[in-house]
Amino acid sequence: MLFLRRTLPLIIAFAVGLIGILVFYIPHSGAQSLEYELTKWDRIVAAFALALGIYSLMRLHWGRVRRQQAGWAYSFLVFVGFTVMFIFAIYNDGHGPFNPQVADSGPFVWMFNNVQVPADATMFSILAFFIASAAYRTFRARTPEAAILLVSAIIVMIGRVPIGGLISDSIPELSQWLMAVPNLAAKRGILLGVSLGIVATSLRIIFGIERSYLGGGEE
Amino acid sequence: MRYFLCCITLVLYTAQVHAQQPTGVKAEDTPNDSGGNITVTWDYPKPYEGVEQIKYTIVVGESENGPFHGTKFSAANLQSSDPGTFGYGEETFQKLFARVDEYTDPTDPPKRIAIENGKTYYVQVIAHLPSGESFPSATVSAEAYENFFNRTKTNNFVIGTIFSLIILISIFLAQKRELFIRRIAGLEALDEALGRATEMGKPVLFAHGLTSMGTVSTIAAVNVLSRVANRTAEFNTELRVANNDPVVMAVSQEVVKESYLNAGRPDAYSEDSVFMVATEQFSYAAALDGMMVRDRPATNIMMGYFFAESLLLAETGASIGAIQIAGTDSYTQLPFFITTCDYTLMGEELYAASAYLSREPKLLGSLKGQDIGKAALLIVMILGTLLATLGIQTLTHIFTAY
Amino acid sequence: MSRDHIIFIVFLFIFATINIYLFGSGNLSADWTGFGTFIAAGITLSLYSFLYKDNPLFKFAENLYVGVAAAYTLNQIWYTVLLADVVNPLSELEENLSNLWLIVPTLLGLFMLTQLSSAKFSWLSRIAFAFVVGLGAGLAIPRTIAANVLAQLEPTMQPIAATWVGLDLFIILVGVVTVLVYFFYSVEHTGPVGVASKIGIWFLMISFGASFGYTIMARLSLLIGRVGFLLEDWLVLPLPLF
Amino acid sequence: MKEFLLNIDRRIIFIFVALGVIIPALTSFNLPINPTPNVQSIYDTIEEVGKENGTVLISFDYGPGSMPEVQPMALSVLRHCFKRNVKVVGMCLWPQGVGLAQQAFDTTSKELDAEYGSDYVFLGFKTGFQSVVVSMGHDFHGTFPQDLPGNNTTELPVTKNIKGLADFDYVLCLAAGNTPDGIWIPFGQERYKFKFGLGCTAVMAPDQFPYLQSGQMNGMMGGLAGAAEYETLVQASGTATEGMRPQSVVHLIIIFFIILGNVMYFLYGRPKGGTQ
Repeated sequence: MLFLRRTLPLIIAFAVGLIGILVFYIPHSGAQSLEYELTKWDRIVAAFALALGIYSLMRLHWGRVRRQQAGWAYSFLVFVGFTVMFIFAIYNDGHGPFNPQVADSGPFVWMFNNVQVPADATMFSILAFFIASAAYRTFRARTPEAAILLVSAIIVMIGRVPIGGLISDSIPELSQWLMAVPNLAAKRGILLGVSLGIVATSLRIIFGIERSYLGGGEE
Repeated sequence: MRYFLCCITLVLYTAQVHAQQPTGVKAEDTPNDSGGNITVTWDYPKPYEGVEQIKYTIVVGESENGPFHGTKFSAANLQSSDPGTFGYGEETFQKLFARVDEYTDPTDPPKRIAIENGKTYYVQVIAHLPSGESFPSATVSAEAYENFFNRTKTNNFVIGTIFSLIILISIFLAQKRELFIRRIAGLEALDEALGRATEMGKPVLFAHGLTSMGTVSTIAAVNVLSRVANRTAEFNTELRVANNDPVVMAVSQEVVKESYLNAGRPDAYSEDSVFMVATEQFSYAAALDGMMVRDRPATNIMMGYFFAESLLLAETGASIGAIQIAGTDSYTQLPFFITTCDYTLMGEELYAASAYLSREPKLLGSLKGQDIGKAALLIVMILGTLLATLGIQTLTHIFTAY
Repeated sequence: MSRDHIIFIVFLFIFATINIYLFGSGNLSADWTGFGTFIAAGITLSLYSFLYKDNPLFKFAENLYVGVAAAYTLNQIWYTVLLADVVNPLSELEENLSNLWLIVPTLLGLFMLTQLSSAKFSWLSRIAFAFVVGLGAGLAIPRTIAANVLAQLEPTMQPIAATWVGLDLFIILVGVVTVLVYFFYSVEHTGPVGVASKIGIWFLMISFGASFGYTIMARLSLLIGRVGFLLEDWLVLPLPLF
Repeated sequence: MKEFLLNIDRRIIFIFVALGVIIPALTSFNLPINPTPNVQSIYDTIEEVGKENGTVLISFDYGPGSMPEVQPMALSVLRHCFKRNVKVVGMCLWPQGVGLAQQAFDTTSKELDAEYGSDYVFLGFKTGFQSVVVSMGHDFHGTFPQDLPGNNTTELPVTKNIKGLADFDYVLCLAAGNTPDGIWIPFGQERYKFKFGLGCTAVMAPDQFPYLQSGQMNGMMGGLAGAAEYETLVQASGTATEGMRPQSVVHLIIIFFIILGNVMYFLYGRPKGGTQ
């Protein structure tokens, strides 16, 4: 049982991981078909993973409703939204769940356009206001480094909108240079570091050194 | 005399034919692929006026004597345009190549027939002059087959293997002995901030990022939390830990409890000090903001992966005059922390702090291995640029993705 | 009745009045389209009420949205992935027996769902996670080296000349190198290393400044988009007025 | 005065921002928009593809949360493609992209009489990020056997001759997340070397410069400003161009606040609490 619970997952991760690496270097059609087949499987498993995410979100809110925790009514609202949308999804503008999706009409599309779109689009736009308030109250040049940051931000903010070009031609040019030279250099440095980190983490997963993705501690 | 002239014309004509006929024609399997493809190479003609106007076609037949059938390929290129296959030699500027993967059988309607593996094909290159004359080359033969190694990826393979070995060996070494990691300024700032909360007799607030327990950022945040809890237990300062994920909350409770136990003050730990705030992003930020304004913590610590709520948290924290220490690997949110916090652990520094604090061999070894990788990249880049400036591109070519 | 209650009631009253006018004057058509605009405007304004303070109206819209968005994603998973790639091919087995292979990823996927079940079966999910995470890790290694290391090194190692372009290349080299030095943990940041890492911080700060400016720009653009919706689609103002 | 300035309610600042957006949106004053080279090169590539009657793949990897920034890009690019008879294949790596892509296709195809199937095809969403791109490289019809309305991709005129990613003349990613640098470049462009362009939110834009210089990406539209530049190039002023007026004004307001805030910080020192 311990083999199934612990060793088998590690063997699977090692095997598919190694295959994933090797097929990159092997142009032989056998290796390429293997890569295609594995990614095809992965796409299907990924669908279940996404569904699992939704299930666990719903379970979390269900728990709050059941235990009537503070603010459970809001969790109930999540269910209301989910259920209504879910029914429309099954209805599929009259075609039912076993026909291709109708993506250009029907109550499902209406809900998307008039509930999901305004809510999602508005959410992050709220930050515009908080940024203004933070600009006044908290974006401080506490250190020389923060001062460089703010100056660079101001140049870029003026240079990227038409008004910068009206003030002086050199502002958009300077802003473009900042983006394409010092910014590029720093981003590339970060990218190289992060890439080495990704390779290291991936290796730890393949060799079974990193197991946190399996959850449930070390057993 | 007439005979003589005639001879000269003939000689000239043959010379002309030779000059126009594609020379040095070779056909072979296209390397680094799964077969079904033949690469044909031939010499770029000796330069003369109008040389660019020569058009080439390639014909393929299944027997040496034909019939030959037309093929479709995109324009013949100089070999130097594909250094991954042909390298960087001088000769790559004097050779043309084209790749053929099918030919057209002139049945009605015409049928396209793919090149098969393991079958011998006979190939001619035909040069078409602007005048309308055509000159076929000698016939050559080739066979396509499947390759087992993509040679253009050799550098990738070697670098990947070496770097993997370095990482694995470093992790192995880290289990045997202590590896040196420089002190991390952010951790000293952290101690200072905790000290200030003690002086003021006010609570310390620790806010987790939004990602779940499996992510590197959250693991790192929990490692930092354990250090914070150790200190607050020692200093007898109130610690509050805000969560938005039930699993992270459970783990945080364990960690804080253990730290208080280790400090010999299990009585000071209360389960309620590690609590769930809200699950949704903005609700979490709003509720935490409210809490900050009410409780006025002296020190705010924000660790983990943050999204847009970073600004709401850090702004409120700064407005109540708290000392703020942040750490995140979310580069888009870093600027907001840098301008609103007193100290920020930037990107990888968060992982480094986590490795430094936890002393876990897999983290320390990995960090060390990556350091070696970075050092190697540094040296390569400096040396490569130096050599390139002196006109030697070898190192640049070795480190090119083909 | 507190001040907040009064504000809330006044807000609702104004919102209702405007909509009665809009529907009455025919600016909003009395059909699903007009009703949709009315709902969308209501949700938008509810969320903006957060600017006054965190309140039930905001939470109402936020939580409703979370539920709707979850069902939307589920819908996409079903129609274009599970139905098209699993259910339909498996129901056409007579025509194409090779589709039987699809049972393997389907089982793996179902295993994944055991994660939240009782402890008795939840270990099955580990097999699925091992597959997904292992494959992802394997595919990532060579491609990261190719696209994010090698492809980034080559343009950095270019000949430096005494021209503007050459100077830029030199600055890029200095930036990349010093930033890497900053994220280097095996040596104390003192002496020349300290100087290099200090220069690295400057580069980082310029780039963070650029990101900062662009992020502010992005948030403002979103606001402009929403204000455009409220003015043009909901209030039906003929823009520009002046 | 000092006390007032230090303790100003944040809601007063909010009003400034709201006015800074609303007033310029109501008025009309023209601001010159000059396309940057990064945007121009996307335009030029689509022109070239149009000359060869080629096919473009557009991946709609964004959701309503970044719609005001990215949707105008989608609209202008589609208009450009349909005008130049460039065939378009649309797909999504993000589920929320489906509804927005559908909207964009509906609007532009009606405007320019583009016909479904022979001018454009929409494939919908697939799960799996990198695995979708890797399998599209090997076998396009196997990865997307059907389009969103359920037609076979082997039969639709636009897609029937596409065997893999290499057959697209241009791949354009419209993104609000890490799909270009995290998925399309390492898992697609790295191998098939197709021309790759990006339209993204302003948040992401600064991170893309290393890929622009290395040539892994041949062009980029960043944020609303990038979208406005594209609208200028296709000579169809839309929400992005209109948005440049308020955008310019609010930028000035924010910069003013940053400078004022810092001046006060250096005059009076850090706040000792009390503001909210």
